[in-house]
Amino acid sequence: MLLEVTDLHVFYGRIEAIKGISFGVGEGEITTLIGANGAGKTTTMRTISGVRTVTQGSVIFDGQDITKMAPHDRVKLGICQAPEGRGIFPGMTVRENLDMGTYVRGGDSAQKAADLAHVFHLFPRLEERISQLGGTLSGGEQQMLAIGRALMSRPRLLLLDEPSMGLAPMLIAQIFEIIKQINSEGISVLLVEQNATQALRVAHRGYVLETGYVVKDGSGHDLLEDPAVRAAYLGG
Amino acid sequence: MKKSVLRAGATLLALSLVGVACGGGDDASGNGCEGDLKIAFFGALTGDAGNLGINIKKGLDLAVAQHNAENADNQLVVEAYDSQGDPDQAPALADKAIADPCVVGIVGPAFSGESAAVNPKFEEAGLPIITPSATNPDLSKNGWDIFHRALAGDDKQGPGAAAKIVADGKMKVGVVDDNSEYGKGLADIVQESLGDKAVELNSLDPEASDYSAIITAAKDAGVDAVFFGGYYAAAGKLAKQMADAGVTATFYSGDGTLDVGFIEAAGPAAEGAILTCTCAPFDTNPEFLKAFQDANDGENPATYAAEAYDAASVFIAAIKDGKTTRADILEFINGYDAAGVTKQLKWDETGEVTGSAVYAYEIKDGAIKGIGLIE
Amino acid sequence: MPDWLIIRTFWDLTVTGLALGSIYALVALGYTLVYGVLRLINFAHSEIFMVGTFGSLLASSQFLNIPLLEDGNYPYRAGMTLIFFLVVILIIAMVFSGISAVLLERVAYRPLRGNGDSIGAVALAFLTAFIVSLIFIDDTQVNVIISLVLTAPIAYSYLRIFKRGRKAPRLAFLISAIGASTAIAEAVGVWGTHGRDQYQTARILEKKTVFNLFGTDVRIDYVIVIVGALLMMTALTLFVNKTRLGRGVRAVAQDAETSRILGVNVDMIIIVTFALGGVMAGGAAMLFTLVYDQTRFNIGFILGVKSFTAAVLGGIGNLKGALLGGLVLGLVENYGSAIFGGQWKDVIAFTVLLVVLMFRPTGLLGESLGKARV
Amino acid sequence: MSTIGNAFAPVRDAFDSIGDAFHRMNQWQKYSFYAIVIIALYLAPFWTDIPVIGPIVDTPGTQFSTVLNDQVIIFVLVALGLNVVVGLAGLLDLGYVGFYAVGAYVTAILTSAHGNLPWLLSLPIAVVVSMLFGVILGAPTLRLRGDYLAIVTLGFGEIIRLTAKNMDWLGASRGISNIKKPPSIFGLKFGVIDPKPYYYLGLTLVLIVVFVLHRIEYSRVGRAWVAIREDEDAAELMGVHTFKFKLWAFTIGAAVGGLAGVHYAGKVGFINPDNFPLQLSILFLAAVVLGGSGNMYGAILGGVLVAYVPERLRNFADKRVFVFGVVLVLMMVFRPEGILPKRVGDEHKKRQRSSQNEEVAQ
Repeated sequence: MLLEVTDLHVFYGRIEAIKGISFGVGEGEITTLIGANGAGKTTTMRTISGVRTVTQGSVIFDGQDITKMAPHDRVKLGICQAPEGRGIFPGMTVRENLDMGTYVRGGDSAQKAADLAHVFHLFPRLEERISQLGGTLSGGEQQMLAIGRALMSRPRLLLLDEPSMGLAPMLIAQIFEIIKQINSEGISVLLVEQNATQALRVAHRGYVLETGYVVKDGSGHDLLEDPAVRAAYLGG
Repeated sequence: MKKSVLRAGATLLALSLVGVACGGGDDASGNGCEGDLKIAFFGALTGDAGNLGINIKKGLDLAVAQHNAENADNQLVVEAYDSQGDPDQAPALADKAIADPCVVGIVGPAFSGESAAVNPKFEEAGLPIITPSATNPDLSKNGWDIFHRALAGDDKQGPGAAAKIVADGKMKVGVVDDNSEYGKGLADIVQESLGDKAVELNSLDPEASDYSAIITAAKDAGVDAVFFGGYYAAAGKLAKQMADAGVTATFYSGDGTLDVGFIEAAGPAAEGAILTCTCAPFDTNPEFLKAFQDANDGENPATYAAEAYDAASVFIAAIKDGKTTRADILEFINGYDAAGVTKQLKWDETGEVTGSAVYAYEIKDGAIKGIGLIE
Repeated sequence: MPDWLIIRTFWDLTVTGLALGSIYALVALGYTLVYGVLRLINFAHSEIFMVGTFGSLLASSQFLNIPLLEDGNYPYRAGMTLIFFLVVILIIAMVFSGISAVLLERVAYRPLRGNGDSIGAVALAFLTAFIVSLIFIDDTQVNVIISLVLTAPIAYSYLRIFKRGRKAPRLAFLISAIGASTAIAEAVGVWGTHGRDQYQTARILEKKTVFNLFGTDVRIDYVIVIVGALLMMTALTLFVNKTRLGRGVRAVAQDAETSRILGVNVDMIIIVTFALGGVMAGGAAMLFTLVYDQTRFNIGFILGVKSFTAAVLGGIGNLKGALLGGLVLGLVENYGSAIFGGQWKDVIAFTVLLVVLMFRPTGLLGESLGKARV
Repeated sequence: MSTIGNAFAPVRDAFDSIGDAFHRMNQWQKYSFYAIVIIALYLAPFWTDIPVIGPIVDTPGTQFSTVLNDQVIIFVLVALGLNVVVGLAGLLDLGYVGFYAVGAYVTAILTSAHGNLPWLLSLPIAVVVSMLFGVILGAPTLRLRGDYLAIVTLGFGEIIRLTAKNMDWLGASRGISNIKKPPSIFGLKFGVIDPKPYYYLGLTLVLIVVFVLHRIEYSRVGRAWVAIREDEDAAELMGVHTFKFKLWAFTIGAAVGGLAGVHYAGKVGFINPDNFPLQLSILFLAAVVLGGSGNMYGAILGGVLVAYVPERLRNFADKRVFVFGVVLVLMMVFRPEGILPKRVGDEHKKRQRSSQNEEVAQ
């Protein structure tokens, strides 16, 4: 397992948002967490990024305990997130936003140029918009930018929080295509989605979250077929 | 828990009542003093204008120390009320002084602003005051019986300064003030006395750092002298910036500037500046000078120290004469007529000292030099 | 054309207004940087400036050993010596201001963010012990010794309290800032060698006229101030836009949460922000002493209020706005003084601010540190 | 990480439990408690005569009963008014001294400089004029958010002070003297020396203001203020006419500030522009936040502390302002909501505390 989360508890003040969940992301796999609003998906993501502190439990990445590690050190290890709501810097250009992906890594300009070319290859639209301010992009473009920015950090594990939120169906399909493509290049992906059908279709493994607990897990395919999951999350 | 809250309240109430019972409305103005009589200093010892207050207190301390050395059986105490020159803080201090029956006289209040705030209190309490430094002319116009000034007011100094400026042959005089009660009052009198020789340059903010707008106006008017009404720190900044801007006009100012702080702040630009004061030069009286130097490690008495010494001497004379109540001492002062170290000390009914003079000082070789009386 | 003072002396007023405005602008940058990143009025920034002026005072009097006067005249220097001295004074002033700004953040702000560390705990512990001992003994040396002894245990308990930390409401930051501002100024006023009096700084630059602008003599010190301020501001803008840390500052200003996710160390960026603001204030302080060669414990207050006004006038959080606001304010004050008289200077400044904000509620150039570009 | 707040939790809990005990009292007990406290307060000038307590409360160097009126009562009144603006409506006002000055100056003008009205008659006029100034300042500026409002109000306070300093009609830097005193009543003589009658009057004004503000706070207006403070946009969406209520907060705050000015002018009999410096606004704000912004009783406590502590500390005269500054920082570090934070329903309180735990970089 590349990422192993064991018995995770997270509090917001006195409210326990995550009540002891365990899951893992295999090397080179796409893993998805599905669940309704408030199930704790985003909190889980933020905990893995290190933005939220853990009350109890452990997070192991590539055999290393990162439970208490600062966020910027996790990015160094290769965990990078495209956050919920995309988190585009509105006052920076597309180029500058992408550069923020390399903030921790630094690295030489040749490497950066290669990464940039790779991102533009995945998202040709971004290249067209290169000197436009992030705040002026459309929702789909912002999502591409968020994923592109995360890729700039050369992640081993890419965290995607609701990449399909608020996008038109055409774009959603496109985004999931790209996720598959990214994964095929060897990057492990942890995907959090309300759009469970699509997510389970691309995922190797899936976990169902309900109000802070994991209630079910299995391969993406199995969960898609599971009648209870179908009833609850897949609209019949 | 609820009981304890109630009980706490009740205890407080009971204690207060006890307090009322044993407090008793004793009035302060009688001579219920047990212990040594006190002469109080009232003014700034700390804060922005602390220097002047310290000068005054040194004069007062010297007078009391001399008396105590000579009269072992009749010791006096100096009580200091540090108002920081702030009219907002002064009333609570004045009330404390009034409430202390041992305080029979006050050397102060040092500044005109705080005087306006607290003198009505001293008047009502019948507590005599002799100020060695508050020179605002309006102060003597309130009909306060307790009020005395150990030096002439700005209504004397202003015309004196103007006369000096005219005597020096200046034709066009820019008049600036620091917008304080003292500074503006003095500058207005100077401007009036100068008549059409005066060019009004308005006020500056003494706390500000840059006076270029005013200096530009002075340059534009082509003045050959500038009179500044205000205190030494701002005066120093103004004189220096004027010199830097190439204004060659002679710098004139009043007693608020008569401090080494002016020379420090203005540097070489202070050279040749003329300052006026109704206070006497420190070396007017050699005997006093020597005593002061002996008591203060050879230091010369600075502005108002001699006036404070005079003021204290009058109170001491009253006490030596057997007067111990505020009323008796006040009566004694009002009838007083004797020579002090700075001048003949005799007050008219408004509290202005008679036979006062205006002295001129010049900054020469980085020091203040008395250049004599202004006629 | 009417024969008004403002017209006769227009260029004179312009030059001096721009010089003062440049200093406002440099100090305003500190307000704007911190506001941009933390949405906090760093009320104590004025004292950072004040500390900088004392830094340049110490630099010239202690490190460079320059007397105030040599044979009754200013100790002018020339040529390379002059440049070397000016640079040394500038650097020392910047170091003083920069370090005090960073310390200020540790002591007065960081604990309120629920994030206090040992430096803040030690400083607060020392101050606690000091003021408590003041109640019983009024002898500074004894107080300091007592406080040093008590610092460790108090700091230890403070650190434990910090560990459970939570974020304070916004107003608490402002009051903490006000408290820090008061304490810093008063500390200098009480324990400085001259107390509350003015201090003179050595004048090593002879204030010669260098050129003539429409009949107005322009002095070298004004030129240095204006050019120096512009250079420093350009350097800052380049830093913010072109360097990695600078990008971090902009990123945190725009979206602190996402910045953290992307691996920006927000605490580090906040330190950088305070340090940058402090360094600019230190530069302003050096230029200030160059023109006025004096300082005082409360010199920061008025200048701080003006600089903050400048920052808001230009659009707080906006670097270009700070420059524009500073220069506009410097000019408006001077022109206004010429028209209405010097005593109305501050009234004019605040009225202009009011009017500008009524029509442009976020200042002349609007908010946002992120949008500030060269 | 532990989530139980800070080490002052015991202190806070103690305050809470006193509060809870108070809330459990029945009507009769409450009223007798009020009565005891109020009587004790009216007797405050005599506290210095109580054996053990006296030396503890007495202010060295200054007259305790003068401090009670000139400093404490004024600060309490002002803090009450400013609490409406800052604590209830959440509008950051750094120029509150302006309203205080307006109240004092109107009284000075009407009773001495340009009129001969009795003090009592000048009181309502001054309060109304202060409210007008509240509207004049508020109407154009209340559209500004947070920190912009702060600097504009700061400027307003300075404009008022400097205008008074520069206009001869307002006495310029000389100020205005011979301001009339309150009329003698119930055998209380409002003279020059004895501060006690002023204190009784001031305390009465404080009680009236507390009563009125209490009524307002629990009315529709008060609820609207809280809604604005918590989330202005949401309040607007809920149909709260935010501008109107903000203006009300400003105006009511101005009225109380003006009232404090009237009381001050009547007591000291002499005012000049230097009585109303910018620093005073900052101290006023410190009083409100120190005591507990949003809680009227917190504001009162803050006013008492900010006014009284520096007087009590006169022993180390020139260091007391330094000490005050350090104490402000320490208070904010360890008790950021003030000494008596606003009391909210328990559910709400929990939510609030937990949301304060959110670790966002502001």
